[in-house]
Amino acid sequence: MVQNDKIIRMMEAILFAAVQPLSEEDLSERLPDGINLNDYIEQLKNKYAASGINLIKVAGGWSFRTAPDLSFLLEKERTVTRRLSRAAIETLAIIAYHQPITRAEIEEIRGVALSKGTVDLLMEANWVILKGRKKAPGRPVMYGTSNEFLNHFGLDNVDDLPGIEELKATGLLSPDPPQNINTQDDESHT
Amino acid sequence: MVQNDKIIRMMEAILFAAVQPLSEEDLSERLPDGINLNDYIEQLKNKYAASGINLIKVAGGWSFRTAPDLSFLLEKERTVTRRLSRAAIETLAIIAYHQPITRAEIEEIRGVALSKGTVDLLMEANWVILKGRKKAPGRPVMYGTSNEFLNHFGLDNVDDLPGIEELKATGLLSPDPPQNINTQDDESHT
Amino acid sequence: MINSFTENNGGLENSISLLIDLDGFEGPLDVLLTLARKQKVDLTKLSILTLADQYLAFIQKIKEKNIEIAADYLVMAAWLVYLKSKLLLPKEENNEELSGDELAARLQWQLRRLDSMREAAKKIMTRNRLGMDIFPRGFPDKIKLIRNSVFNLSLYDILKAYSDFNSRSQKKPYIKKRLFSHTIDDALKWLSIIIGSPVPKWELLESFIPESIISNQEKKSAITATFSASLELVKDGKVIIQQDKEFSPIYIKSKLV
Repeated sequence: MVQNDKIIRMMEAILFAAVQPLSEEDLSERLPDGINLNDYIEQLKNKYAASGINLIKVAGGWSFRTAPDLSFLLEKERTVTRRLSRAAIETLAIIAYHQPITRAEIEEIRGVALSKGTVDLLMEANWVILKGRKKAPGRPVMYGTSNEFLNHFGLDNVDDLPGIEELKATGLLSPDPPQNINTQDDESHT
Repeated sequence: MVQNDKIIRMMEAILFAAVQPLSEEDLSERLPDGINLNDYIEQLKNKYAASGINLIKVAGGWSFRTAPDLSFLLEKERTVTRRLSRAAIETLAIIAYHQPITRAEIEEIRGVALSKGTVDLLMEANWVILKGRKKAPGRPVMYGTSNEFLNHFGLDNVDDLPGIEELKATGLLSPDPPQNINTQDDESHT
Repeated sequence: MINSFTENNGGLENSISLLIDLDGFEGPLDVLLTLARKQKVDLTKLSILTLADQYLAFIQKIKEKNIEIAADYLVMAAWLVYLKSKLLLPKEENNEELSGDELAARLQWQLRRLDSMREAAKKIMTRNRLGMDIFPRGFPDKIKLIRNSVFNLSLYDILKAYSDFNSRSQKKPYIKKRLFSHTIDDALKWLSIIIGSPVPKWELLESFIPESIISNQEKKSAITATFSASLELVKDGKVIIQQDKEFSPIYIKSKLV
């Protein structure tokens, strides 16, 4: 029990001091060997669950954050973020759900040419990063989301994006419509 | 009691997110009117007293700080790569080839006085160690290379260092520009 | 069919009244999706034919107002007219092209895909965001850095340093080597010995190289010069040269005129 409290104290100190989320490896490295880390993380999460600060998993790591319901108290700390255009928000979503994706593929989904600045803006915000080149003629660059994106939107990883499982299941994230595309409904009108 | 917990939660979030220690006025301003602030501060202090972070008064304000006994966790080792000066490299080479060697002998070979820091630096890097004292007037200390030196440069022992003749053969020692004579080719074609 | 057509036309006026011009639209697909949403049905049950009519009516309305329309909206209009004809005309047999139904299904899928991203974007933007809804620690403890020095040095650096140092301390004067040359003119002089020899006899080309030339490098150069010179002489009809096969010895003989 004494050992247990000691580990919890250490974790509190380490996690409070870190600015960025700490991965389980980062934590293990700084804690005594041979402990059951998951067990301690669970304990710590529970310890803070009801308080004004919570331990959450974000961008593949653990971090203390203020409880979401108390945001009204923190006007002073609020950072001013530039308002994103509808096109930029939509592009961000398309990149997040379809990554890695080329500019041409984004344009195809939106059915409209992407203005030059849109992706630049998302890259400037550090939410979108380059993810290599596509093995296709012209070897176009592909875009994806960064850890910063996960951190900002409180996601552990891209599989945590809202509704992504459902979208995958309905085939809406694949590049082409399913082969046996449903035509019944249209027939009723012809 | 419910009200009490709510205030504590609010204080936790405010103090956690604050970019600097908060004075009692700062806190009062952001908390509901008519509460006994000192009472809550006392409660919060006690709540965290045994944990890895403590509520303490610094610079006229309240702030969560790492428990003093855990400060060792906030040390981070960083490896920095440094370059050695030419004089240091040359000195290291002379020590390697002429060990055991005294400072005076190094100076004699190099023809210039050795600055105080040079040998210290090589000893700090664990490459140069003391190798006893010379049986000569003043019994000056002698330097040689360490096992660490051999390990770092992938040598079994100091005899593995290429000799002067070998250095000449590789062109490193020749004052003439290296000649790229390929004798084998000549023979096969003539 | 006709019934549904007029029925849809009834709803059409309503939707158009909501759309005054193209401002605020992100391309033709966006217009289509907006119109589709107004059908107030699940996109999977969307009537593409109705949608096509609505879009065409919308474009017509804009044209009447003399508002400039970007080309891609007109391209979409043309394509929808084509799609309509495909949907309304009887199916052609053995046609390689996609059928009207297939094209309509594709368009429907595209609209669903864009719609899904619209929804996703909304969901993302309403999440609790860092620095807006949830906050990290504002004033973290300073992390004390302990610097460990590692010296960037290779064995080569040491050897080079020692060599440089030795080179410097030996203070050997640098003597620039005279560049060897055995020019074609030199070679011609040597070869001239056999020219006009009354008794022509095969001689090894290499025998016309001065004996003073010993180093392989110099020999190689001299052979090249001598060979070039011999070709000159062949051209002038003064000598004959012969070689059995590649890399075999080259022989030279004076040619009797």
